[in-house]
Amino acid sequence: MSLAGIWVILIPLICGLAAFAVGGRSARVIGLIGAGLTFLLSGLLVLHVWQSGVWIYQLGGWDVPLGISLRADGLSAFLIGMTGAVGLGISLYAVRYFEDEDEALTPDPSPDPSAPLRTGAGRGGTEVWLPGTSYWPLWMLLWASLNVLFLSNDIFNLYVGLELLTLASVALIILQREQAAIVAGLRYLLAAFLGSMAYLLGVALIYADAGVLDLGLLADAELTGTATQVAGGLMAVGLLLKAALFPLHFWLPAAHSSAPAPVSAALSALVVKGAFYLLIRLWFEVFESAGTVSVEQMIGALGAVAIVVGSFQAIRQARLKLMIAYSTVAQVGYLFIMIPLAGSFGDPEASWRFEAWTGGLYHALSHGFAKASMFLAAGVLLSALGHDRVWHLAGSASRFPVIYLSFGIAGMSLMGLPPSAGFVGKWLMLRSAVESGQWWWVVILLVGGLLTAGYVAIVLSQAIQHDVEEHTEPHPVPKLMTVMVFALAAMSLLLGLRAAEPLELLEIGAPFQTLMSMVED
Amino acid sequence: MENRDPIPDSGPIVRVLSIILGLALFGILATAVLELDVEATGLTDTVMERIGESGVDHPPTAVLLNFRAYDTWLEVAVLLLAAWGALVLRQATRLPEQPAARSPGPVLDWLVRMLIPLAIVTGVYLLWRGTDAPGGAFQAGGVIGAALLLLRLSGYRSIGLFSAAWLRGSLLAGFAGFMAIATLLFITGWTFLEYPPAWAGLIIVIVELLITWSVAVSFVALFVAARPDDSASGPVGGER
Amino acid sequence: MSEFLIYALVAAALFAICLHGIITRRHILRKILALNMMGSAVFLLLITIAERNQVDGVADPVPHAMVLTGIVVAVSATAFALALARRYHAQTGHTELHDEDGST
Amino acid sequence: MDWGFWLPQIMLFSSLIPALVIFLLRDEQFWLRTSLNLGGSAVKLVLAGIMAWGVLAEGRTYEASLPFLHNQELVLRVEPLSLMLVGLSSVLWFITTIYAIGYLENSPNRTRFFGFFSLCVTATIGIALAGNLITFLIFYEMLSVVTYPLVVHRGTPAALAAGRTYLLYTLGGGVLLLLGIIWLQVLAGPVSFEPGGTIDFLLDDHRTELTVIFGLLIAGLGVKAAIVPLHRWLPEAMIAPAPVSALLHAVAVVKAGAYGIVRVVYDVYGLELSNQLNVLLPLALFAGFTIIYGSVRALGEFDLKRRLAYSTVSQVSYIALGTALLGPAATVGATVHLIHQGIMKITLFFCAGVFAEARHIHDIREMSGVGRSMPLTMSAFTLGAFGMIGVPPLAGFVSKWYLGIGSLESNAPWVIVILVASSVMNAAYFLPIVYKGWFGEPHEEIDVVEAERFQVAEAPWSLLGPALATAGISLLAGLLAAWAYSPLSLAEIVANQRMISP
Repeated sequence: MSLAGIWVILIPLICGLAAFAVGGRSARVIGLIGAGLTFLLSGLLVLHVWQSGVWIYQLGGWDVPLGISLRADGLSAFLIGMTGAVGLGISLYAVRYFEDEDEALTPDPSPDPSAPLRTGAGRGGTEVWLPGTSYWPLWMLLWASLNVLFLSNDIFNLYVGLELLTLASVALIILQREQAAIVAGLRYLLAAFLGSMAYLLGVALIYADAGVLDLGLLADAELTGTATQVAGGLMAVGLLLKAALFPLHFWLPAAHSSAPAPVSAALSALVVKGAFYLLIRLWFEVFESAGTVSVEQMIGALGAVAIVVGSFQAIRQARLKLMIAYSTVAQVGYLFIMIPLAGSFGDPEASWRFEAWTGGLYHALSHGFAKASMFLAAGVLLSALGHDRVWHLAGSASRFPVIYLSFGIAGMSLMGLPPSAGFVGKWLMLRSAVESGQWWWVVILLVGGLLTAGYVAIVLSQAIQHDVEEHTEPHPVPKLMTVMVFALAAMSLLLGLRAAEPLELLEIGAPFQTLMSMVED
Repeated sequence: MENRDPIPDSGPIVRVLSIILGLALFGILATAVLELDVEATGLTDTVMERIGESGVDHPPTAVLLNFRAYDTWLEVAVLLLAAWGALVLRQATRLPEQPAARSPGPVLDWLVRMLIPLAIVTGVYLLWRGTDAPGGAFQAGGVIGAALLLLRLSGYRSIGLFSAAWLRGSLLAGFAGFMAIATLLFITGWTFLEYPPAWAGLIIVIVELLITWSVAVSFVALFVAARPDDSASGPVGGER
Repeated sequence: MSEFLIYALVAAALFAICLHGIITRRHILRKILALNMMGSAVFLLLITIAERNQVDGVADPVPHAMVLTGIVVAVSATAFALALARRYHAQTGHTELHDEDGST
Repeated sequence: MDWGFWLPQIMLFSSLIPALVIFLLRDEQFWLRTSLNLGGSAVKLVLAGIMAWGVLAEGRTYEASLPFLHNQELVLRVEPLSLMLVGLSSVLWFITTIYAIGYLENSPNRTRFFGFFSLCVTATIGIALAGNLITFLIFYEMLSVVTYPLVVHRGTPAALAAGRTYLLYTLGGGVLLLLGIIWLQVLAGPVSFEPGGTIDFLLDDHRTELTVIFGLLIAGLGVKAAIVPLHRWLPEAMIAPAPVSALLHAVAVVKAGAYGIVRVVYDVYGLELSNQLNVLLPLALFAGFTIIYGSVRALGEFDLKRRLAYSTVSQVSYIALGTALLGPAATVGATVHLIHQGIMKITLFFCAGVFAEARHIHDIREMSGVGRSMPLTMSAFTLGAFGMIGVPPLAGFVSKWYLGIGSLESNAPWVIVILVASSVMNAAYFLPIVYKGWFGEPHEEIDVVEAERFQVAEAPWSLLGPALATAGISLLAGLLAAWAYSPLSLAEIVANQRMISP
């Protein structure tokens, strides 16, 4: 079990490569096996960290600073667990989603029944890549790269992990080769490339200053010089670009909305969290001593603007997937409110810092499940109705009750209404804001919830509206897809009913260890 | 890509703002750089102390393929992903052959015949030298990839000969081979990405060979895959 | 001024110039080139650091390895971006990024 | 098995599980859905009875704490006050379910309706059982969310507009409540409901904060309790189907608000602290104003359900008013009105639904002579209306009596004026309906033969039965007020608990 941390990277890679190598229909089977195994291994890793505390592994047997170490603390385990669960849900959904898709794209049945058409192989020597076939290997690699990111403890290795994540994401966005997706993918790639370069320059400066790359050693070094501050700024900007914090979010809506539904779900629910994770890890472990309150407040202010602008944009959108994508812009804003709250405002020893930190991460967790469910729900509607225009959804609630129920539950979680995981996150962040006397964040957190209610209610009320037009019969949607939409939404709800254990997990190896004893009430 | 419909670059305001931003960035970076120590040793000593255990003599190679092999392994995955992403752009799984419109002509033909063997020899040499001097898999892969491209561009058959399985296999070889070795050792009780000291040199050579081949093919695949002229199939999948 | 600082400042300047290029140039190819050059700026800085860190004539191999890895990563991303750009150009005839709303 | 721990949870699950299963059913699966509904509500009723027996006769406590956050627990606790709301909603859920089954037969989206309906009951029970502020908040917000689909159930533009208003008000109120609770908890740590309150120790250092927090809490709760000026959603929400108006807007939602006010005043702040902060007079004034305002508006409405809605606005504030007076008798009056108002108002809404269904009567001017053809329905309506006016020996009289005594005890004679004025206006807007219904000339309908107009043609029993049942209960609640298990006795226990405590 102590080696789950290695396997959680290896298994999706092995399965991804196998799926790539065999191609065709078996890719799906291999991908599904990979998803199941990775999910189990993620669970094992969480369990291991839960039971034995922080897990550290020296790759190749070379000690730091010579080698690279992997490290799983509560935060890593928390996010790997989330990725595992959301990833499994998305995978099960994708099985049927791409099955449909591939069926539609497979050329007419060959007169020769023995020709292995469904393997995507050959008529007249031209084999065809079906989106479903390419999906599995790329998705497995994306999953693996997330785990790489969450486990790596070396700032240069993290750069490689980030690039892996970006390239896998872009390749998945363009899966269907549509023009909109290609533009979106290209813009995403360029933005992420720029972010990587800024990050890499930061890495170079840090290495020049400290002479090590290991996060743990850097944290111990307590760097404070100008070079560290500049490096921190560069890395932060680079990661903010990848995490799409306003105003660096320009690439996100198109990229997240033009991808196939399972990909959109993974991008919004998981990939954005990768950059966010890295940022808070660096911020609170390495740049803690170099950071300043004003910078933290500024990042929080950007988050606040993101909440307002993103929500208003979401309300304005005519297409459901774009609305959900803008909602991600807004929700990312929430995540970054955590930085000033958990930052060094006021008393650096105060208990509210830990509350804000856990609150922000719980919000990330709830958003992971809720947003995945929303995008998958949009995917179901899109496949069934052939469009996702919000103003033409009238009456569809009675035809897709479970989809809209899930959408509503997920929306509740995004709004931070109890009982949902979003509520737990919001509660903790609000508490922290009130406790530290940062009332401006209280206002934005509360207003943000109401704005979220705005766009969720638009969709639901449209759907519930009495159907006046005649509609063509919707294209049937496989049940498994609906079930997964619901399962993910339900998870975002259930995690709000009992948050004690996940929150305790976050305490393991947290950067606020000294504060642990102080959280009394 | 010709600029068919030239759009002027950003207007004066953006330019001025951008220059100010650039200057500010330079100023900030310069401050940071000026504050750096002019004398330091970084990890040089640490590496040199242990290089004897790495199986190679050239320090960067030791770092790349042993001490920080994890980076290198993942970097091969990045290359694989890029090539793969480019392949996703095409509907057909095989890469097209260069349209045999032009005949190479006697000079080009002679040059290609001379250069290809030379390139291959150079590639192998670079790979070999990598263990104790600058060089290694990527340089070698680059040269061999260039040779393949040269073949292709001068009208010979090259990567288009590969069947879909061969193509995929070649792209995968470096990453998968590296992974297979590491995984096998890992299962048999070694630390992940640790080589048995006696075998370290051999393993590194094998891994480098595989990576060389993958790099060469990936470069050519990336070059060929996005050919606009066979994209007639256009977007698929309806309104998404 | 030491050799180290000269190179490092050149790297800083190059990085800043590339940022300017990315912001002001609309042509995708130029943007990609600027990004690639940006990578070169970082690699230059890393090489400079490696030189600075030398002990007994041996340069610091870790930045060297980082550069080698970084080059491959940058090449991969560049090549992929070029492939996308070619496809985009073939589909639309545009050489700069367009959205429905016309922003670039 | 530790029943004290499990019973409160089973109480929740007895409506939660049917709700979840119902969502999986198809509209056509009538029998399965109906048996789930009735089974769930029967179980709940029995459990409520068991717990009432346990608490009142054997002095047991039922309490379940479940870990929630770091050291914040979810607490479900059964004690006399919670028993009141539990009993009310269990009984009325059972009756309303029967009514709703009859009412919604053959209408579309029944699955959705009954699913959310059961969820609403779950939320209400959760509110009743909540043993601390955070648990209360969770169920309170849950109630806001799950009632929305019921308000917009018909999917017409008017319903959607009402739904928007509803969401705006309830979510806005939720935000205030959330802020108040968080602020209070930051000062005091986790706050649980204890008679007499637990936060006295903050008085010296945090007087202003406590006052502001009180305002936030009451404003948040006041939205659901429809205290003017936060009442506007309630008449709008009358667009919902009759069972929803009946159970949710006469009972669940507004009671959640009123109950919350009782909890905050008695069990969070406590008598002492509330008095010292001088926060109760404003609350009493708001409540008093609401009583008058609601009655005046009711007089001006001719749509039956809207008139009833404004009547609700007015009547629910009796609870807030009694609470704000703080005397023993006023407390009894306030808490007993929690139950009495619910029973009486649901009767009226049932009847309104029956008139709408059977005769398509929505406007009170069309009710002329309806008593002749529907004597039973009209009788039920009359009982409800008389109760509302406060005619002895009906339930409403008991509440008003205690409130009146309470106002004398608390030296607030102006309250008597309000009570009298309100009763006069109650009479003014109910009596004409009753009079017209019984003695008015039936409407001229050309195609109806003279003889037929006087023929008795009641609605089906599934609609009529519930109306009669609740009318009967409201009569019994008044007649048997002295019985040891009557709402009044319960209210006296509740008041004693809160008065004796230091």
